[in-house]
Amino acid sequence: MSAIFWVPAIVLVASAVWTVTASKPVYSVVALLLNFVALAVLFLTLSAEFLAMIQLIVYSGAILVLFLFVIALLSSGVAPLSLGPNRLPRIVAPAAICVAVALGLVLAGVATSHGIPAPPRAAYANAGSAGMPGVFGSVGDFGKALFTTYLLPFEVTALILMVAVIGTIVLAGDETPYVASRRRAEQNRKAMREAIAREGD
Amino acid sequence: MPAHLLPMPLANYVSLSAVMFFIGVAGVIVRRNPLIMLMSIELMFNAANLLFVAYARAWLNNAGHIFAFLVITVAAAEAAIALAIVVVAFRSSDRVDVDDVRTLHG
Amino acid sequence: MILVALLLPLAGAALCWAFGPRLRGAAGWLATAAVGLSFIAILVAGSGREALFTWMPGFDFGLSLDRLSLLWSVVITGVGCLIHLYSIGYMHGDRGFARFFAYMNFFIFAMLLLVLSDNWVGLLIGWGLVGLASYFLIGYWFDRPSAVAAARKAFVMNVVGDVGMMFAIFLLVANLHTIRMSDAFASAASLSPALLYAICFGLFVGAAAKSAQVPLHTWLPDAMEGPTPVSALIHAATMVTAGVYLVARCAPLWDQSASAQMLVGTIGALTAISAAILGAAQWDIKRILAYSTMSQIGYMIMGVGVGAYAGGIAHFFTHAFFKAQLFLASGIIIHALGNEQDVRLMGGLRKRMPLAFWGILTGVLAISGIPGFSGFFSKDQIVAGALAHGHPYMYAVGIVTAGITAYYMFRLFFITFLGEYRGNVDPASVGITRETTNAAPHEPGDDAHHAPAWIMGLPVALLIIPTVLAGWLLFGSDASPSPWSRFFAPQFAGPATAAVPIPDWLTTAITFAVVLIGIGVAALRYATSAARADAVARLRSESLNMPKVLTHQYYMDALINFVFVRGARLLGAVFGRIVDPFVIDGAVRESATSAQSLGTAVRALQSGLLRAYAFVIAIGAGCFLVYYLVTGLPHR
Amino acid sequence: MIPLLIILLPLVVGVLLYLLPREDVAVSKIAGAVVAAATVGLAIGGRTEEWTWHWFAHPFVANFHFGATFLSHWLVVLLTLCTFGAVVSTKVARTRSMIASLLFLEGTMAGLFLTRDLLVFALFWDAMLLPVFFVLLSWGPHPSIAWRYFLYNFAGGLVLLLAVAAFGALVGTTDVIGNPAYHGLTSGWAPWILAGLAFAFLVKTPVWPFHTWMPATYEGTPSPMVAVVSGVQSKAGLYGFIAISLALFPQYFAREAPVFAVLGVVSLLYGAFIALVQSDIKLVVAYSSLSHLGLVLLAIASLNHLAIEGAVVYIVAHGLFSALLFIVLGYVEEREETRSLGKLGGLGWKNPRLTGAFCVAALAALGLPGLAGFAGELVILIGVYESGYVWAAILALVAIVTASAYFLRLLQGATQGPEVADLPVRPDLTWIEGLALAPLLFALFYFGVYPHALLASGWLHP
Repeated sequence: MSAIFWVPAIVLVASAVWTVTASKPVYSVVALLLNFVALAVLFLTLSAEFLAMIQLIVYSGAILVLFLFVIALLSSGVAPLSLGPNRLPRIVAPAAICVAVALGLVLAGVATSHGIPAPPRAAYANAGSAGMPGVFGSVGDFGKALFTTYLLPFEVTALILMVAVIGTIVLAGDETPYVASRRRAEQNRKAMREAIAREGD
Repeated sequence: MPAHLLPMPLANYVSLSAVMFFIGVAGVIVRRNPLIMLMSIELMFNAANLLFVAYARAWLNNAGHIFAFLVITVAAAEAAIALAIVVVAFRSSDRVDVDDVRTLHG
Repeated sequence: MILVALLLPLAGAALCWAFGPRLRGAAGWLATAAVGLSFIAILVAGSGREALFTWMPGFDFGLSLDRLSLLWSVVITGVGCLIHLYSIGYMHGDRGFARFFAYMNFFIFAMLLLVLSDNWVGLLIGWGLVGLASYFLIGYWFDRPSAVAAARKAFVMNVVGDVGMMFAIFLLVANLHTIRMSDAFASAASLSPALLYAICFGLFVGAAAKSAQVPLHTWLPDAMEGPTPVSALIHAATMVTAGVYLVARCAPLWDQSASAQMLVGTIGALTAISAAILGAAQWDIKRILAYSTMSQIGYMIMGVGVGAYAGGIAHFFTHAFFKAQLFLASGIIIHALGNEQDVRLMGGLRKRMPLAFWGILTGVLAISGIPGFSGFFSKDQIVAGALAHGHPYMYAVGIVTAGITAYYMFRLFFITFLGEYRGNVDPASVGITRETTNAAPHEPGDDAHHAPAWIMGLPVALLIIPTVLAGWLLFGSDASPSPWSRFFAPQFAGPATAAVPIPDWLTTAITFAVVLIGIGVAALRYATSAARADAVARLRSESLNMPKVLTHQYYMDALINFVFVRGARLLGAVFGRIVDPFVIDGAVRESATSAQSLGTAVRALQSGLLRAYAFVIAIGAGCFLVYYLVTGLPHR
Repeated sequence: MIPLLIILLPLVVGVLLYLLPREDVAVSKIAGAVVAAATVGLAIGGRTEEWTWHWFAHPFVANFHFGATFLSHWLVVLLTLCTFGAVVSTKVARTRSMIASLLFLEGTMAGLFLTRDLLVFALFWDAMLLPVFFVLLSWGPHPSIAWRYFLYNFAGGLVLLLAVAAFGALVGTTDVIGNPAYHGLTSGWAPWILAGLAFAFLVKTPVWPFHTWMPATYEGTPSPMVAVVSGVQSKAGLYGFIAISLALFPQYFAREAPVFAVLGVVSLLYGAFIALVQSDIKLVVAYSSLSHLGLVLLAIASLNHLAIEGAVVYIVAHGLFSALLFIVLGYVEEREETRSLGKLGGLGWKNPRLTGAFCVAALAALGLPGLAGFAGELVILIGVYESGYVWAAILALVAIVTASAYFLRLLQGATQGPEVADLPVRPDLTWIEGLALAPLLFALFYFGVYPHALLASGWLHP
């Protein structure tokens, strides 16, 4: 029974380490994919099947593909660790130490604390076996909450996505509106200068 | 299995999330490739999501699920914007190194 | 009716001020009529009390006319009316004719407000407005720097007095919760002696400033910069006696505080003698009269201070006549001589100006205390009163001062009217150095002489009557009290006086003997035929040998100037030029620079390196983590 | 509705003025004067009107709640009177912009005085700085003066905003000015909130040692504007002290009152002595303002009923005579082309009517009995004495003597003495110039003879 936790957990940590240490971004992407899958499995064991699906679809299907595109686009992500002297050599060691200490602190805190709050007494009304409609974590349950109680955050998220789309277009578009207008203005000025020069003759 | 019981004690999930989170932190600080830094950030997001979902299960309250969902959405938006910035910043350079970008220097 | 009497001069002032240019000569008659009508209204009203309105919450205004204020109002409006009439002639053709009468009428209004108010605040308002009117009139020829300076000095000195009164009023109102004077007097006994002394002290600061008592006296001689009728009205007959009025009005307060009486009596005596000595050292006719005014007011203050109220105010009454008389008569001389005020350049005027001669002669006889003339009776009462109330030193000072007064007044008289006319000798030959004279470049224009002579002559002639006769009101004995003391008996119910060691007739005799000595000395120095023949040389040597301490008025002016005026200006300069720009602004600038350097320091943190920022964020997050681990999670 | 009208009318007309042609000086002046006169009427007539619009309820309640209280009624009357005088007396280059700025200032300050809500108060506090700032930028001798004015006062405004936000968070509503339902704040934060409010108020008034922005501002601002700034804007701080600090934090303010009393007395003397040696006529009045407003602060800090009544009278009186003085000084400067006391003189023969107005203003300022300044001064000092600050009352008397000295120096230096010969004689007060002064002069006399009119109508908080 514990394997259902430990196997994904080990995969999770290992793939995370690989992601961070991979020499090429492409390897990182692969490692991250592994990480996401392991996480989805963990979500399933926690009876969050809808989220598990989302995790796979959005993260693995969309975000990682986006990463791949960018890697391909820049085509310079091939030699990440051979880039010359690190400009922050002094940061790395202390950072590692700090991170390790912080992690240790958290783990120690978790280990020694008896205070991880127990489940509240008012348990979920329709708790049942996973996968059943209307039960905790099911799509229906999730959807009902999302579109009633949490409607406003949901709408705001939609707005954020919208902003992201526009922002991406503005930032990365080859011919952004801003650039275009500037170019047109420049052309106009140039034409006017030439016209004036001609009249001067 | 009673619905309110977790497969494992909650402490395991918290520890797992912490480990993953700090791996992400280390990645952001140590790596110089912006793409890998971004992926490290995704790792941190996921660590947070894991906690949300674990606690949602422990307390049988699906607010955690909702927030995990929102995190995923925001992460998607963030990735899109961040990648756009990376593309703009490094489009014309032959190497990808965040330390090359210092326009924020005061 | 009291209100009508009060407002008539104000209306006159407003009319003269607003329509001055159009009224021209009529302004003078209008103003005179306003004061005259006011005089009649006062007499018609006789006595009474009128409530006016609520000035502030708990501050109810009203007017009251009792015997004391009746006396003052009658003198103010009566003498005021005559002086207005005189001014029509004196100021004829002046550039600001209507303005002058506006100021004069305004003064009458303020003075009436002062004496008619039944409460402290009304009194204070009148007190301040009187000072303002005096300021306007002293500075009437305001293109003359000396007049401007004198006016400012008078005003500021008077504000010192106002402030003293305000202090007394705080004490009274804060402790008795009423501004009605009669209420305050009724409950005066409930005040502690120290408080009472403080109140009397504050009031007396006001009185001393207004009445030119030492050490707040320096403005009065300078105030002679104003036109002569102003000197007659304000700086002799009425305003300067406001201090006497105040002390007499507050008799119930003074009666309770022997130390306050001692203070007032001493200051009065000191002023009487010191001003008399200075009066003997002056050459400017108006300044001689100014010092004599100070000295005579010193008498009055001494009288009311020691508790001889009826005597003190009697001297006010007689003094108002003979001093107005003296000023107006001297005004005739000044006017006729083209604004010459230095007696060394006069002489032999008896034939040329008989009216002035007779006017000044009666005035001099009255002020010197020659029996039968008005000053004799009132001065005698004060001197005897000082002894009766147990102050032998003041008694002695009173007698000595009477002698000095006789000396310098007859000196004035002899130099001016006897001998040869010296108006055409070289000023230097009589010892005049130009700084001591202030020949006015700006007295009324040449056409001044077109005014009919009777306008200026009539008031002088009329004033001769009370100057000679007014004193007989005081004639009486223990058996049959004088009309004066019968009239004021209900006003001043002071404590009974002690037995007098020296009988009254002896006091009179001693005083008269001293007066005769004074006249004798003056006659020896200025009136003998040898002195008359040798007048120019004698005046010259006297001018040159005059003690410096007297020509500089005991250096009081210099002292006040050095300590207060210079001190305040120095303080202002230090604050304005050093503290403000360097200390306070310096602190502000310092904080601005330190903020800047802090910014420079923080700037180094902005490396622009993304990962450094991330690291800093991580450290921050770590700090929170540690904090929560240490303190535990917040519990709801 | 009337309070809203008093606020909006000047603002709207101010904007509309910009639609006029730039050269159309007369129309903008007439429009400004009509608006100002209309607001005078509205202010006097609309005493009891209130108007509320609920703004937000979370995290605390804040309302656009306008309506005059006892003190603010008189302040608005004063404001509208001064604005009227200022508009009519305006004679500068770019008249249209100046009049628009004056109207903006009137509108924002009317908002400040009329609002019953602390948050709105704080917003108007910052808004009223802007017209003066822009006037200083465009007419002042140097932009640094404008920045100095703005930074000092805006720093005060920010602290005020913080304090108000904290107040709102603690109390749950900021709609508390003149609200009888509000019963005081008891919290450990109260002294800090009070300190924040006091900082803003002290800077604005100004009070020593926060006054160093003031002389340059008063000197550099054109006369019409400085008349309103000195006459009314400086009262914003004192109004705050009375209507907010004193009324909303009675026990905390009482605890800190001695500090304010000391600051008041220091300002009183400090301003008086500096005014004694200034040679610029506007600076004399500027420092006298420091001195006089110190007296009002002292009155407020004495916590004495009588003194605060006196303070109300004196606030109005000071507004009247300082506006009058600055307008008159503007006329004098325009005629004599200098502000230096050393070069002025002899105005009395050339311009008797102007001199008369100058005289009344200066005499009122030095506390002449019978004019409005005296009533406030006397009652304040009686109250201060009654409350036990005997030393303060005595020092205030010293300042009164000094005031008479420096105001006479000002008055005599400008109007008396020998005439300055090398200038052509300029015409005396024209009727338009007189019209600007007349309401102020009338009020000065009226409230001087009958100050009870100011108090007869009731009282804000005991």
